[in-house]
Amino acid sequence: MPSIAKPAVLHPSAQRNELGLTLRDYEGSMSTLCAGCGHDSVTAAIVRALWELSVEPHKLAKMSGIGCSSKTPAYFVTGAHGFNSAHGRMPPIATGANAANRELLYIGVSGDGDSLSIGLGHLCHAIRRNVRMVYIIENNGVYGLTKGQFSASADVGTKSKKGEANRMAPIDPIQLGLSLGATFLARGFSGDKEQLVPILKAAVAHRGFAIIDVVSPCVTFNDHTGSTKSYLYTRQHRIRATETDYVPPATEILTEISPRGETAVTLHDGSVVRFSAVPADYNPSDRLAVAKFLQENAADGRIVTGLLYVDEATPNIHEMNNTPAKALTSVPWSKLCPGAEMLNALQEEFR
Amino acid sequence: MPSIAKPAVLHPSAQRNELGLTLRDYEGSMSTLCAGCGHDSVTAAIVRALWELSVEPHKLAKMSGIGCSSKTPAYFVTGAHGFNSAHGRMPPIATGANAANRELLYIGVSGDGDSLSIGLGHLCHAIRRNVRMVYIIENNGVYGLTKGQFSASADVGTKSKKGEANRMAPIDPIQLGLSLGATFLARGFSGDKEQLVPILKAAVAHRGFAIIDVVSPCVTFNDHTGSTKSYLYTRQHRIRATETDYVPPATEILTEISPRGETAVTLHDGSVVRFSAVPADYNPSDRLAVAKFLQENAADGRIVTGLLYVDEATPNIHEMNNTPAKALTSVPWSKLCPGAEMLNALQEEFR
Amino acid sequence: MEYRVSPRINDFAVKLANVNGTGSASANGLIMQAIFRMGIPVSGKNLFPSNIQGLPTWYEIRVNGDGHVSRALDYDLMVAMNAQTYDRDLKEVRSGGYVLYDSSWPLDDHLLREDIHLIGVPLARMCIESFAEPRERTLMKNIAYAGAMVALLEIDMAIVEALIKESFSRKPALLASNTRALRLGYDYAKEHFACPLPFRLSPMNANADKILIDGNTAIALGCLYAGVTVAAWYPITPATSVMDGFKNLCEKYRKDPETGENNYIILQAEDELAAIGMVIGAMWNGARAFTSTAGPGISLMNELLGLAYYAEIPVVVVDVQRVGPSTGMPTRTQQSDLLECAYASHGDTKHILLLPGNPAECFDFAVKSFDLADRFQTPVFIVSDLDIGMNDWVVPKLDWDDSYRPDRGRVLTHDEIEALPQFHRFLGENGTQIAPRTLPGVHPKGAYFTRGSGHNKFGLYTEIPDEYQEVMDRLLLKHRAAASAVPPALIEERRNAEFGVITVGGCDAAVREAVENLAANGIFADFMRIRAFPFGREVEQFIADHEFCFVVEQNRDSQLKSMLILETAAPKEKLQSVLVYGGFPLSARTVVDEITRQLTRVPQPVSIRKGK
Amino acid sequence: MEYRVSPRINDFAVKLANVNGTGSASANGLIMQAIFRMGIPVSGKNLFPSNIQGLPTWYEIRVNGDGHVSRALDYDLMVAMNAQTYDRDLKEVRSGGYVLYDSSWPLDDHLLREDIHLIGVPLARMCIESFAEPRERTLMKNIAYAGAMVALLEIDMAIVEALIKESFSRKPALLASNTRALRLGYDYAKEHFACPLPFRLSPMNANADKILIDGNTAIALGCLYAGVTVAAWYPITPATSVMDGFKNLCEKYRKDPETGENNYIILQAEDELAAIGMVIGAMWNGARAFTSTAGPGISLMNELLGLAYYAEIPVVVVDVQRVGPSTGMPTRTQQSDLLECAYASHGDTKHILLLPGNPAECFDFAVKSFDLADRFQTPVFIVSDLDIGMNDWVVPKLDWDDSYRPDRGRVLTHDEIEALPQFHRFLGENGTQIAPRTLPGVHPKGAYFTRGSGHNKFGLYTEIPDEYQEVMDRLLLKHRAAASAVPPALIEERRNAEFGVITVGGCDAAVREAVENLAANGIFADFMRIRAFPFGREVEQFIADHEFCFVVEQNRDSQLKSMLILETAAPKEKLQSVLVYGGFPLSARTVVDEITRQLTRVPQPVSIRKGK
Ligand SMILES: Cc1ncc(C[n+]2csc(CCOP(=O)(O)OP(=O)(O)O)c2C)c(N)n1
Ligand SMILES: Cc1ncc(C[n+]2csc(CCOP(=O)(O)OP(=O)(O)O)c2C)c(N)n1
Ligand code: SF4
Ligand code: SF4
Ligand SMILES: [Mg+2]
Ligand SMILES: [Mg+2]
Repeated sequence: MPSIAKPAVLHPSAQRNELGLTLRDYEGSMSTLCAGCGHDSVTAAIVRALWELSVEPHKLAKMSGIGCSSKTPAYFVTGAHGFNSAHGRMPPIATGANAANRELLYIGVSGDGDSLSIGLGHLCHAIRRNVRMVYIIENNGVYGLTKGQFSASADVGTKSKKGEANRMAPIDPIQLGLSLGATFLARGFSGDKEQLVPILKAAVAHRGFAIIDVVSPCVTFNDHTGSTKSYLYTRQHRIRATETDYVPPATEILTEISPRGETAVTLHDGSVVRFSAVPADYNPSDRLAVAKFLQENAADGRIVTGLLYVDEATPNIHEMNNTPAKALTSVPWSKLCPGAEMLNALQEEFR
Repeated sequence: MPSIAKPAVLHPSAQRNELGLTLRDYEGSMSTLCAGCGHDSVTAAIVRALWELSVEPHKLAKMSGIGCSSKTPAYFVTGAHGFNSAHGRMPPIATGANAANRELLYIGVSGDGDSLSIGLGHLCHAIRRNVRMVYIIENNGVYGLTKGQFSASADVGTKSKKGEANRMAPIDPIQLGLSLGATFLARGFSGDKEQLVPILKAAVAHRGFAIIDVVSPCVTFNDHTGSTKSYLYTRQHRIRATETDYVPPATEILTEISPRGETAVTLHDGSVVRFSAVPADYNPSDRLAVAKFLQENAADGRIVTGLLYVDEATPNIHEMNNTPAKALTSVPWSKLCPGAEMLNALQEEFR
Repeated sequence: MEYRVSPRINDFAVKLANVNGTGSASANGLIMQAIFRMGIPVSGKNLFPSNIQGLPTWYEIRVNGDGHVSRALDYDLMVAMNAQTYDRDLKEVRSGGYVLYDSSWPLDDHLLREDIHLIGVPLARMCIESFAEPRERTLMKNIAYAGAMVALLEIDMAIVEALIKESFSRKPALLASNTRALRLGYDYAKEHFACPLPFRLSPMNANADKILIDGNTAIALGCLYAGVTVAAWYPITPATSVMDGFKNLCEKYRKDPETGENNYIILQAEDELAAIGMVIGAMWNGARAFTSTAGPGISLMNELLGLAYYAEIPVVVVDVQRVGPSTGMPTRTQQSDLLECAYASHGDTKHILLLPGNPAECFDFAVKSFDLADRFQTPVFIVSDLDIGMNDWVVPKLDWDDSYRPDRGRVLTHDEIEALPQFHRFLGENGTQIAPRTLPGVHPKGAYFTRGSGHNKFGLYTEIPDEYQEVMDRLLLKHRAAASAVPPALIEERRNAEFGVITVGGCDAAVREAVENLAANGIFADFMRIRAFPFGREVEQFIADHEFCFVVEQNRDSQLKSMLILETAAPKEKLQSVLVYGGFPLSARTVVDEITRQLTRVPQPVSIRKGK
Repeated sequence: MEYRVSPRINDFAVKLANVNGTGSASANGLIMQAIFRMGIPVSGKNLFPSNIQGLPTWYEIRVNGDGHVSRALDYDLMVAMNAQTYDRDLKEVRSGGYVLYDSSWPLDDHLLREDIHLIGVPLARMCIESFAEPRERTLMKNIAYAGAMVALLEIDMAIVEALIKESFSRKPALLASNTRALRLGYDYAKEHFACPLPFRLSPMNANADKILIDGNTAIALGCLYAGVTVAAWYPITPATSVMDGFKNLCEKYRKDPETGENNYIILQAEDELAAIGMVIGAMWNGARAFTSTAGPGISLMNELLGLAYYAEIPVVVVDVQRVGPSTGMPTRTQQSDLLECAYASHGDTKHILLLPGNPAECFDFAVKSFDLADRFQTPVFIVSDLDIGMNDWVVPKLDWDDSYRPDRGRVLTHDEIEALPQFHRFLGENGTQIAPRTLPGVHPKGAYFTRGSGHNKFGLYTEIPDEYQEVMDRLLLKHRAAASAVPPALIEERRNAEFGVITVGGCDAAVREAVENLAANGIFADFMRIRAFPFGREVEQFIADHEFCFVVEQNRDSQLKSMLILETAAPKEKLQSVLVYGGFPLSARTVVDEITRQLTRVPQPVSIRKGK
């Protein structure tokens, strides 16, 4: 999490978004990750997506645990609030934050160690609560920051730098999410920003917990031959199962939906996710079919990427708890404290 | 965990097993659970299965966490070692115990609170390690011992005693297990000992981590109308998807396998699990098909019981770690300590 | 040895021995509440097992006109409803005392004692005759013995009937059967025994401005009034009823009357690590939030408590202490998490503790805890115990000042941030050790990066020794500054006091009574109950003013004494321990005995242990 | 102020400023090792960031013929390889000192200091000319500056070349390029500068029976020799290399030569809660098992440590302390987990701590920890720190007595159980506080039920006060009994000592040196290093024998002093703190300064803090 001031050179493309901000306004301090680390590319995609969505920087809360991946919130949107918490504990902290103030946008960035080992229980329960947030797992199959141990997402047979093979079954956050009733599941590849940006945008618009598992190679500890999370291996084995396009609410009517028989899912705020180039009769709302598709591909050694599953019907944490549309932090004192008279009255019960 | 001495009345059926022991020898101290609690029926099934298998009592290690369910190891096989540990932490403790001494039989009894909330991460990782043990979840949809809060297995819409409805998606240990590569998955019902006993026996024979999710109603806090984990609801909605029959190794050759085109799975010790009355082309070794079957039934509100999935190919914790066939605790000192000469020699590296 | 001379009116103790899960709790509570309504000082202690149904459970009622109601050690009347424990129970009856038992079955000869009186009431038989349903027959036995007690002790029947009516106002069938059962017992007693017994009740007016409340409910009420909107927890005895209480209150008082929406959210977390995480997240965002737990939960929260301490995030944790270590005895009381809470987490940490001694303070301290957490931007523990938390205590009616507004501490407003050239998170302000904070979303210039890793006063990551130490040193000064903001110790001095007696939490009533009893025997001591950590000057002064002090606490390792030694200038030789940690609420007699015993020797710092 | 008069031979300090992830570590280690092989007392301290690549990192080498090698605070030679930190680095050069820098680019004028000498070596340029691969060019710069140092300091070239040969014996290409790079730097220095510098090395014979080893490796070795078969861990700095080391050793020495099977199992757990759980399970079953972690891990293990304490299960936990609280500074050193470890978990608990002061003790104490854990059936912590754990120290060669057999404590054999009428788990034996245990599977009569809930001495569940207290009291006595079994404090007395200096862990070298320097200035003090908790009689005696003592430790809250106050009879007024907790290894000068400063005032218990 060291942060080093960035030289104040203006970004070449000083194009401005709706808020009049440039891409540069969505950047953070200079990355201290290894040159070539996949995580930096994910950062770039996040910067781009938030800029395109014209998110107000200070209305953004960047949450993370501990790890190289969890350092990345320092590297985007300096003007946002950040919380680099403790290893594996980001889901509950984000849940509490969201419970208190639903009016912020929450983006969590975690690693496969952070989310699938020490934080696994929390992740599963955040899924069940359908906490409205974007939850990115920068998945490199190893613990980067502690120097290259296998993580729980390491595939059977993948080799460590020293040549040791992993033998335990990997945890695939997408398959796990499907089994737990997750409402938004996507997989990206840090090497493919084009695919990732619209997924990020759709995730921001999603009404609940949006998991984006991004294969994000660790150049220092897991980018060698024999690794199934290397750049090369990922490029060779991945398939872009779905292509998506995020259509913001305002433009909705103007945009022609499914010109070529594409699937489209309308999000709760009226924005639309258009799926194109999907496999024949792929239905991103059919949990069973998606599971089957994933497992078949996994069995064949293919890494499926794309926005894979969307369920906009399940209520989110606030809907389940019947809270007001505004932040609980904005409820006025008069509604919070029942006052002296009431205290007096209610004590009749205690006599 | 209070234990009360049992009156020393002889069990009516004093039939003896291979070790010359009666069923009574497999019982424990008198249960202190509520009269009618499902957990006591599970206890009875365990007693029966272990007796039938002629397990040597003191070669059995009974492991548990904390909860009403976790008290039950006190109620079977007094002559076995028991470890009633801490809430949610039984999987790692059992893993360590098993690592040290693979020659004991490990039976873990846990609750849905213990396993699916506080201990969820551990459970998932014990699955990945394929620790050889029987892992029973006495699933009642509530926290019994702390008086009736919803657990993570509570179904959407199920009602608490006070009438409150649960809104979060349930965790189904079987579906979860399938997504994590679990190697033995079964569901039972405490009200059906006949189905449970052979499943328990097969689980004991399984080479890895055998999960048995047993719907085990809590008569005190979750047996009312509106609950989907009541005796009545379970009786009305469950289907015995598979019937199994456990055939011990010795009898293998004598037994005619699949007389009516039944499926059979041979376990690593030569024993056989015969599946009968299964749905057409149900294949208990086909992860995908089983997942599909479960999800379809769940969608239709059916509770599928039976031995559902078996994978005898995946290596267990010891096989993955290339340990000897005997307990690590039995490795002689001469093999453990490299000795003074070696210490002298190896210190050349430190010069 | 006897410390009180018993007048026969309003001065006796009753113990009720039951089987748990059989519905005795409501009958016992009924008696207790009726005595309370008669205006008589009373206490009720529930000694229950960690089990749902079928094991022995006891309820103890002590009545004392002078207000001395700490736990008694022997009993004037034993209501022996559990054949399994007759043996133990009958031993605890004082010589000359009475036993009320179910005479549907004969008593074993070996149980008979020459020096006690038996009152046999055929409860089971009467209930079988009067009620049809098996469950009803069991339940009504309890009300029937309550009826007998009404007659034997001269409890005001009108009050008892009114209470039953209140309970079953909407269930006429139950009302009828309860009333019938009550009469069954009452009539039988009247008919067969000389009523009342030689000890009995007589109405007083001691409870006019009092209520009967348990500490957990009072904490819940405090949280409601303090403006909590987010609560996160994981069920655990004996803290569960804090959140149950909070939920009930929210359902009544926090549903928006206009919209029907909930102006609160209660999250049942997956474990205690998550619960504290949720509170951290919520309070980071500016909500008032809390979690309630017991010892095992505190252990699990250790890591995140260090995060909150170091990242300066307000947090409120309610710890209702039970008997440790490990699972220990979850339904028994101790004060044995003091050290764990005060120094929770690895590295150098010190936390603020509030230590209520009764349910009234539970309410006040709950409100106070949020003000302190917000003001000092740090975790604040309300360290209660099972005796306070789960037993009903008679306390003064709770008060509320409508002019109260939360002290949110230095939270910069939009305009304040706007006016700043630049915001730096960890700069102490105006010579105080408190660094103003901003809340997410309020103002673009207020954004900063919260982290548990090394940071300097500007909030930037650092690994530079001086920068790191600078922040840590401010945290220490901040903690010290809290000493004058926390509730001061409660001190009661008396003429000619020769030494001091210091205590904490649920020991309050017993130690106070003990000090009075000692005085009655000509041994004069001053009394101090510690109510918070860090300790205020008055704590130091009290110890300085006395040649030596006893420290009475319910744990093995002298945890309060240890903190006094470490965190005041007091020479440790001046403090002597009285330790009672078997798990039952403290009784005055134990304290008197121990102090007397230690006084007969040269005062020296020896720890004395006692089994009850 | 200057505490040492510098002879120019074998008495100087070098600091190397690098960028991490660029391969400097091996070059720096090479220099250090070469000096060691020259028979000269030397230390190397790695000050690295919590980062993988690109941030500043430093390595400090101190050479001192008298064996005083605690961290220096200013340097005779600065090898300034990181332009980003030139500023800071050049400030740390002592007046008259030297700076070796990469003169491929000119130095900024503002960096120049009148009082220091510049040695520009065009490292980058030379490497670009000599090597083709970009990665090789970067790596070889390091070896090139090492070459220059060989010339400047008169390091024995033959030794350096031998070391390179050993490293690359199986990689001839690398051997060639390393040798080439070494020569590049060497030749350039020889050609352009007066070699050697006014301070330089000269072979000695101080290291004949010494080795160069870090504490983590030594602990791993101890675990191997103690017969560990099960290890469980979760990666965390600075403890990771304990398990890496253990794994390497197991691969070499624990693969069964006949079967090829592993006579060990190492479990990378999902978190620290699981890691300690696995150790508990394994040791319950009779294996020797351990886990290694740092502060955050200890926090997470709190609950299960209480279980092990109360259920009396042996456990060994290695805590390599880093800077807390929270994530803190993971790559910096402190002793700030002492209280957390000693009293880990809720309820009343006390644990055994072993506190090594150097890698040799790490080895011994690792072995000892298992004997103690097994004997006392309780958690034992090896509380090391980053300075000891991750830096190479020169220590006496490790010794092994082949007659050593594990002390498994009172574990009943099959025949012993057979001979018993009945086995009861928690009965203290023969007047000791130790209750014999059985292992699962050994004998039918040995079966019992292990639980963290209330139990009596027979191992049965209980909620009865006396029964509960009886077991808890035995646990306390058992803990006290360990005082005479743990390693005693190390005491060094000198004539005319006026006071004592007490310290712990990695402070050892600096405090020892400080005490000698003080003596050289006519201030005489006795030295005691605490090596374990519970404290032995000698600790108490040492304090009693001195009018007052300084307690030197690396934490803010005087954790060791607090334990001494609580756990000995020593009056607290006698102990004065010297606290240094910025995260760098301690230097003797800081200690001398602080003690001198405090001595000039009336001795009183004031805590003094220092930033470096
Ligand atoms: C409680 C705790 N245990 C261990 C660590 C050490 N630790 C820091 S990061 C990390 C793993 C990071 O892996 P991952 O989440 O995959 O992130 P990556 O570095 O690979 O991006 C670990 C184990 C810690 N910080 N806290
Ligand atoms: C760390 C910790 N937190 C909370 C508890 C309290 N507790 C005891 S049992 C239990 C839940 C038990 O539920 P489950 O596992 O479903 O068992 P059941 O009683 O329903 O059989 C809880 C929360 C505890 N013992 N330890
Ligand atoms: S170690 Fe791996 S994950 Fe960490 S910054 Fe370097 S490349 Fe990225
Ligand atoms: S409370 Fe429920 S789970 Fe517990 S013993 Fe009673 S019926 Fe069984
Ligand atoms: Mg990773
Ligand atoms: Mg349950």
